[in-house]
Amino acid sequence: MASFLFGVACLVLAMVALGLFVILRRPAEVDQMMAAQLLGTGGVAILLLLAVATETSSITDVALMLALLAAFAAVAFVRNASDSANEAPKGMSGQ
Amino acid sequence: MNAATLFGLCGAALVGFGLYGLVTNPEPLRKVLAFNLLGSGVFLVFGAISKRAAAAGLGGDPVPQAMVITAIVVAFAATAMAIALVLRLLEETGRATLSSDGPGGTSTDGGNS
Amino acid sequence: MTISFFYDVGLAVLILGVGTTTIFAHTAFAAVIAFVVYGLLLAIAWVRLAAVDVALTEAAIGGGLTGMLLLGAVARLRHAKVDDIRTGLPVRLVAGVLCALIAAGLASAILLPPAVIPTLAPMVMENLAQSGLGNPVAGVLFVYRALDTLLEKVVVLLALLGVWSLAPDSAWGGIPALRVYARPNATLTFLAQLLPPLGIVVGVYMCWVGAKEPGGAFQGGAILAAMWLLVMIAGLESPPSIGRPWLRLLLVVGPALFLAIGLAGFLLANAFLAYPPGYAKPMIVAVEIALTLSIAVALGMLAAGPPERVRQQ
Amino acid sequence: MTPWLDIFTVAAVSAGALFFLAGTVGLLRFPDALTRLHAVTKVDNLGLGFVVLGLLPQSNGLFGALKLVSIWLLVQLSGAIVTQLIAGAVRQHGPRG
Repeated sequence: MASFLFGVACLVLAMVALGLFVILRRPAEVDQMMAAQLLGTGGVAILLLLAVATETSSITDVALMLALLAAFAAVAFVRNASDSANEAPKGMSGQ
Repeated sequence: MNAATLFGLCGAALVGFGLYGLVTNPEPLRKVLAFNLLGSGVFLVFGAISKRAAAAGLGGDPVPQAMVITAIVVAFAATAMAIALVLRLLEETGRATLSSDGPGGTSTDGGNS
Repeated sequence: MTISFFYDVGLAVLILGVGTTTIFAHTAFAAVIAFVVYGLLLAIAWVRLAAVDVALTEAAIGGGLTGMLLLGAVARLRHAKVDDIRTGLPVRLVAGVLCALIAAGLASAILLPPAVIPTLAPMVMENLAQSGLGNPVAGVLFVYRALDTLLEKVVVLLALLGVWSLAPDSAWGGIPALRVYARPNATLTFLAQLLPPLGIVVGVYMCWVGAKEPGGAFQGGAILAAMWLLVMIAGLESPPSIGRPWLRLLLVVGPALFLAIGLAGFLLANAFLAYPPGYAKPMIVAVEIALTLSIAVALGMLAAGPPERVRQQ
Repeated sequence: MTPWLDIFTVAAVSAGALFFLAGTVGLLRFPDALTRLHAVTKVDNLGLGFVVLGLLPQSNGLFGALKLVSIWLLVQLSGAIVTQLIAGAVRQHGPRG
């Protein structure tokens, strides 16, 4: 069971990596804001899988922390983008 | 090759990249970022050393881990200080750059502690 | 075994990739986003190094608060004039070679471990029972290296003083220049009403569980700071002016209590920062609670920046 | 009893992984920011839900199971709200933002 869960964690990690690769390369800031969101779900799934696979229940706490702070980071991203848009309409880089 | 060695090597590479960014990037904000990258590389090396020294039923040596926790908090405080300095520089001079003597003089590095 | 190795390799490559993005990204905004992602990924990596306490700290500070701080700076620097100086190719080449040498030196230290690997883990475990704590990292932080922890709190306070003192004279005693949403946003208000109660529960849980399992004052304090910042960003509560007595009291209560207990150690246990036998755990828990409050306020004010405006009564 | 629970775990966790795969495909292939946002948040949340469902029989005790479910609920809630925020930013700056 542990190695199966590790395998799924590998797969989810690969998906997160692929998603991050695409997101961080896109020029539009809106796309980049999704990065925290992606880790908020994917990262939490990886950590939960690891917590059960390695039988370390405290890893669940890290997942909880990640879930909270990914939302916080996403708010910071959006604040930044909306700020710059209000100050200077040309602040966003187009695609 | 186990996890400790792997992440230790990763940390060593990050130290190299961080140092490179710190030296070559002219923007102060990017220097602060690079310095943070350098720091976290060092933390990862500490993590590898801690994991390598696992004993007494623990997954790793708790002493380096406690030192890294302290270091992360101190690094945050130093980063906040550096950012405040950069913003003050911008307020005073209207520019966000460190070189005062034109092109070429990028070796000065302030703002990082 | 092999599958976990694949996982580790994938994670290490991903961290390196995102880490280099922070250095080589074209815009500062992209670099900062990559840095936040990098912080969250490092938290996942620390779990693999059997350092759950560090993972919690890194997630809270590396991913949350540092990102907040840097994004605020990016927004202000966005319209700043940046001299278009580029470092010349020869300098970059030399820097690259030297940095590669340093990295190689560190790598060789990792690849060639000493014959007898030094470890303090058995000593920590032998003496942990006396302190009544169950978490060895908390034991190191509050018993064996308590002086480090105390001084670190002082460093955080000094950094806050440094940040505050960068304010122009006219703004002294004003309220921090935290960037808030320019216009009221119903969605954000909802999030700022919903998330902080949950976050406060998690923060208190982190602080409480720290004596027994991974967690503690740093992690709890960082979560509380993040929630406070969220409320301030959403405009539900304006940042306090730095002259407020309650603010200053909260800032020093943790270090002051820690110092007081440390000095009491002279009388009760014949050494600075020593705990009288049998009372170690309640004392440490009391210090942790006070420290959680102080850390939360200090980290939040550090992220909020130097005071700027004077109005607000 | 145990083999059935294990089979359930394998099935649900695999389904979750499949949804993560679908979410990433959507992120790669969808034409504009709003649809990509939709792919990242909705599908990945469903994937996480299946992973949590699959891990429930393996978690230690009722408290562990409750914690797993509450983490999922937290991600679900904050994800939904943050998505609205990002979508608002997209609308403010036009779809190509």
